Amino acid sequence: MRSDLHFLKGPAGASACEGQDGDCIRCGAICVERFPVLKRLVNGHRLVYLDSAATAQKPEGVIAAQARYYRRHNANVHRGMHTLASEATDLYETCRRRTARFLGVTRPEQVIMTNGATGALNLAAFGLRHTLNPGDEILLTEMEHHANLVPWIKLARQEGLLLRHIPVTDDGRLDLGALPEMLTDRTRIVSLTHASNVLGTINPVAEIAAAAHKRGAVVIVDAAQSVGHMPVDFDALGVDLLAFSAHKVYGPMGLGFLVGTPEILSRLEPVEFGGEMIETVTLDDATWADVPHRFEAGTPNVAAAAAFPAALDLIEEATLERIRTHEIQLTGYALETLSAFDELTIYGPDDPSQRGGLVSFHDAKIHPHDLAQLLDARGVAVRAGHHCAQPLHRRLGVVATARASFGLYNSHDDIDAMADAIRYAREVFA
Amino acid sequence: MRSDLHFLKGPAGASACEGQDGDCIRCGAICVERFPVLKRLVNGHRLVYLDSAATAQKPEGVIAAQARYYRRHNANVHRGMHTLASEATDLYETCRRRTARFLGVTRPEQVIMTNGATGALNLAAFGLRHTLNPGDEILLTEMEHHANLVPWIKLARQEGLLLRHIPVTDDGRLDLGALPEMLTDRTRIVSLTHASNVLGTINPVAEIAAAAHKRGAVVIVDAAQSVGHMPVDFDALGVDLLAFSAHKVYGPMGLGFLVGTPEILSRLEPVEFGGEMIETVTLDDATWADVPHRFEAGTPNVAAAAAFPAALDLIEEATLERIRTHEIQLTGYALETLSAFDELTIYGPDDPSQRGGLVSFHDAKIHPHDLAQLLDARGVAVRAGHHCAQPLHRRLGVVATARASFGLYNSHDDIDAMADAIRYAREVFA
Amino acid sequence: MIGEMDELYREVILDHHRAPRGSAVIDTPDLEAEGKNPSCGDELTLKLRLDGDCVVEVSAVTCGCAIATASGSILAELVTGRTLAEVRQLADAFREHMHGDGDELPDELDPGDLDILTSVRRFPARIKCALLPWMTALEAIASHTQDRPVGVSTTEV
Amino acid sequence: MIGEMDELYREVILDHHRAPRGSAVIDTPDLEAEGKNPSCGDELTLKLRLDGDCVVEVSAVTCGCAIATASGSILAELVTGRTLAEVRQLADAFREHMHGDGDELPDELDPGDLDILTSVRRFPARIKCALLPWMTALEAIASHTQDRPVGVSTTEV
Ligand SMILES: Cc1ncc(COP(=O)(O)O)c(C=O)c1O
Ligand SMILES: Cc1ncc(COP(=O)(O)O)c(C=O)c1O
Repeated sequence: MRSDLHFLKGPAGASACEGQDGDCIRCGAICVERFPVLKRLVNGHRLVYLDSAATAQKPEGVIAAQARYYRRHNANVHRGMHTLASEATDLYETCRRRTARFLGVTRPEQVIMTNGATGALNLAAFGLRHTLNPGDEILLTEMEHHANLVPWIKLARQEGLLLRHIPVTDDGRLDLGALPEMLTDRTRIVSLTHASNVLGTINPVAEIAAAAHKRGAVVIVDAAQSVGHMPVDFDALGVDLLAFSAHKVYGPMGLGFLVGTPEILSRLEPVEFGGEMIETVTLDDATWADVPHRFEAGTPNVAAAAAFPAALDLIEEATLERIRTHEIQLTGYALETLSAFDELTIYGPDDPSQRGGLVSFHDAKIHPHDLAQLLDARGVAVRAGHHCAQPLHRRLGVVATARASFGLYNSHDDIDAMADAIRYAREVFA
Repeated sequence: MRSDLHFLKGPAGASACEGQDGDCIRCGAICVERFPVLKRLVNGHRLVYLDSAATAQKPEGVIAAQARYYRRHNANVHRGMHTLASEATDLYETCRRRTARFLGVTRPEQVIMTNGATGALNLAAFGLRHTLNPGDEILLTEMEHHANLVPWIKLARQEGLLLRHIPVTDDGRLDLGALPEMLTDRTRIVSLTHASNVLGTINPVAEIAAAAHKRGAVVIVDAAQSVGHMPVDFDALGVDLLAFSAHKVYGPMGLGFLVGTPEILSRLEPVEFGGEMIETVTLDDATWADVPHRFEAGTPNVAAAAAFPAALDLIEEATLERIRTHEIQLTGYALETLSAFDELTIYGPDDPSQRGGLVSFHDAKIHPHDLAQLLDARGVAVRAGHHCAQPLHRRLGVVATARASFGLYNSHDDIDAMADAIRYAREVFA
Repeated sequence: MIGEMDELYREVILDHHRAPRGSAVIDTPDLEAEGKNPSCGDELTLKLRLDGDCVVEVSAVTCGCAIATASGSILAELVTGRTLAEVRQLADAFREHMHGDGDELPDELDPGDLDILTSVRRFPARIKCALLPWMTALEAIASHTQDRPVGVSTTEV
Repeated sequence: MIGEMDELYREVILDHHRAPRGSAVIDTPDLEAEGKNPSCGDELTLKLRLDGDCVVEVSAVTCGCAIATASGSILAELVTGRTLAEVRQLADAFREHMHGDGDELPDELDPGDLDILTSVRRFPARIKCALLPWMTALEAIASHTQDRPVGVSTTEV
């Protein structure tokens, strides 16, 4: 019996748990019932949400925490000397502490709150501008999301830097054989994704970081697709900076994080300027507040910060180990299910244990946009397009792919529903 | 009988309305009952929230809209081809349209969504970087918030620009006599606040914009303290760019706006890079999507955008005219009440009709921080500090002030409560 | 709403996608333009033969999704026999329609199957697919009347 | 929580704010430092006279809020008679305490009125006010022991 059926079918806390120990998320009392949106009908069908890599659905705890913040505590933070402001500040800083703990980060001050992974990666790139000189090299990969490509393209133009890219092999991995040659004395920064949002590939970040550090390069990891889906330990990865978004981790929108070592954060320059991030301002001069506040100009999204810990609660209740096992199972089942279709190309490594919880594919007969649309007619939500990774798609030789991506609420049933819908779409196009 | 007592005391939609026509907000059925946080007790007292200039409280409609978004529609926007994504996109773009209409802006594309006023002002400043040359002058004022000072200080350092500041007169107005001399052939940008967050002063933006345009300068207005409190018509102001935050307009946190003329927006360069803002990306090059999308990199705060129209609904129900009348009355009453205290300095113009809804003051005997703390002991929330306007405070000759600021839910009773609390604080310090 | 998209697909796809109109081979077009939708990768080559101001033959070859292909096929069907001014009018009306909220295109434009594409509006990402051939036509006409070289048009409108 | 802050004010203010200790005039201090809290504008001049390693006289003149003034006054009271090492130990413990969540300072430090300032923790913006004199003392001691020039310390810790 497949592990996930239990928690899919029963309401939260239902009596018997038939799963084997440790691989059934319902054992941890996590249940699709906790995600209100999953009760929706779409075009008359049960919503089968397979787009968590774009944004994850939110458990009721997160939704309620955000509402409770506005109903009880709403205020601006830090400078306030009234009760609401002190409560808001406390909630805001609690989010920082919880996130630090979640990632095994020693000091909460190492966690900068931004408006998203994109904001975090832009801060990383442009905040290191003053450390770069013309001719310096930035090493990226061919499988990056635009958020980890375009800031560097812009910076390279402005500062005369050279961009290099670790190539992607035909089976969707980084070609690490090329690494020694690509890491040079001029490599100042290595920035790469932890898990590809198209191929699923999990990259050996710790290994690459160690090699890069030997060359004296700063290492940045885009963890938008890994945090919340697998254990991520900042210190163990050994990188200098790590970026991700709360909304992909079952948390609220409008909140992201840049985590850094104390050393790199002391060298990073702010890129947004205004209130809260200063120490002293005159008409012509300003000095910065301490890390991390100097990177958090203006009124932050306190409501989102007040809600995010509820997402971490859920994950810690399910445990990252079980979530990871679950996603590997789903990915394996998806790979198996999709392989049964003829004229359908699947991208990325074969081994599900080397992938994050998503599968991209291309139907030779149906354009991905049409496929996504017809799947939606059956209630199945997948994404189609270049998934903000145009260069990778060019490398794959297609303009667009369809992508099914998983969260802890997905089940084998969902993948069966997708397969049915693909069969239906093929009928329409037959 | 004072106009506001009605809507303060009765529940929403209560029977008799005793206010005169047009000056009673309850006539428009707006009621403190709609703001859940206002039912709170703080230190055993009714919460008297006088810190709306820092952030406004949220009506139940906004809180519920955001929760409903997460419970029903949550998805990433634009690229999605499934039902949830199309609904999310629709909600997101509806926010843009509603905001455009609210400000009398002709085309929704003129409205850029950011994470706040600070983000919007940074985009304005750094997005115009390429139009500036060493020696160019930027004209600001002495009463700016750090959000409209520090980006320019940074930019001036980087590009060799000269910052000039319209001085503030002793009665807290801009010294417009100095304007002809300060606006020179080298003035490229004039950026100023619509309403001061410390003095309350409403600046003659249209007049200054006209003079600046004669010199060929670009005009930016920081409308963080005016939008939602008084009628603001983008075209009538005649500025090129206008910035504000949703959270100060009874809306959610993590959302702001930069509104611009089509002409200036076509010249503005993006300052944040990633997904959604591009047209084509190769490993070494990228082209931008159309305005306004090119300024909205990464996953936007769709939940906040889905909720903000509920705040505009409330304002439109109350009408900006009535809100403005109400705030003038409150400000007048606050000025009158505070004037009765000896050794207490009040800042800004005497005439409440020339001020936004806030009053800053300084008690000669009690440090503002102590005062705010003791007021809080009585449930009265005011802010104390430099209110992110250190240069202005230097000009006023004090390090910090206390500030009471008003929203449509405040009443004369609230000001009486503040006066009582000040008397109490003076007793403690006696 | 239920089933609206399958309806669309069943109606439009089966007809236009499988047998697109406008597959004439035109070696010496009077008007020619390429359209491209960078975010989707849809591409279209449009060629028109004119008699005076009147379109007499159309070739619209689409490489992309079924919506773009069908829209190109509908275009080929609809513009044959119209003057360039009429084509422009129809294209403008269709663009307005796709960005607006009206139910149907005005009858007097004789919009044929075009109304069927209205249901695409629910999916903003696909509006561009439906508009691609029409924006390309507008581009071709503009460069013809102004005698400027034909560029690559995109549907970022 | 109710009334906690008024209690604090009634206890600490009435005593220390109205009659701050440490108002001795010290013309030739052995140790001297200025503290500044840029965001609040609180300022403090701290002067110590030593006998060997032991503090024998303190002048702590605060220009700022009552919390900073009271904290300076408590400092003047508490450090007189302690060695520099003891002062540093107390200041470090107080900083930890204000950023932590313990209820009281360890008895063996003999913290006197210092525990009273604990309730300030609820208001992060005011923690700096309470810490200002102590951070300034640490700065003064550090520059004394390392023989480096005394800078202006800030409470941004
Ligand atoms: C790998 C990767 N990096 C970065 C991002 C950007 O995240 P956001 O859009 O939340 O800023 C995403 C998500 O779109 C992603 O998948
Ligand atoms: C006049 C003024 N400008 C700008 C801002 C910055 O707004 P935000 O902190 O929401 O970015 C504020 C509010 O703090 C303000 O009062």
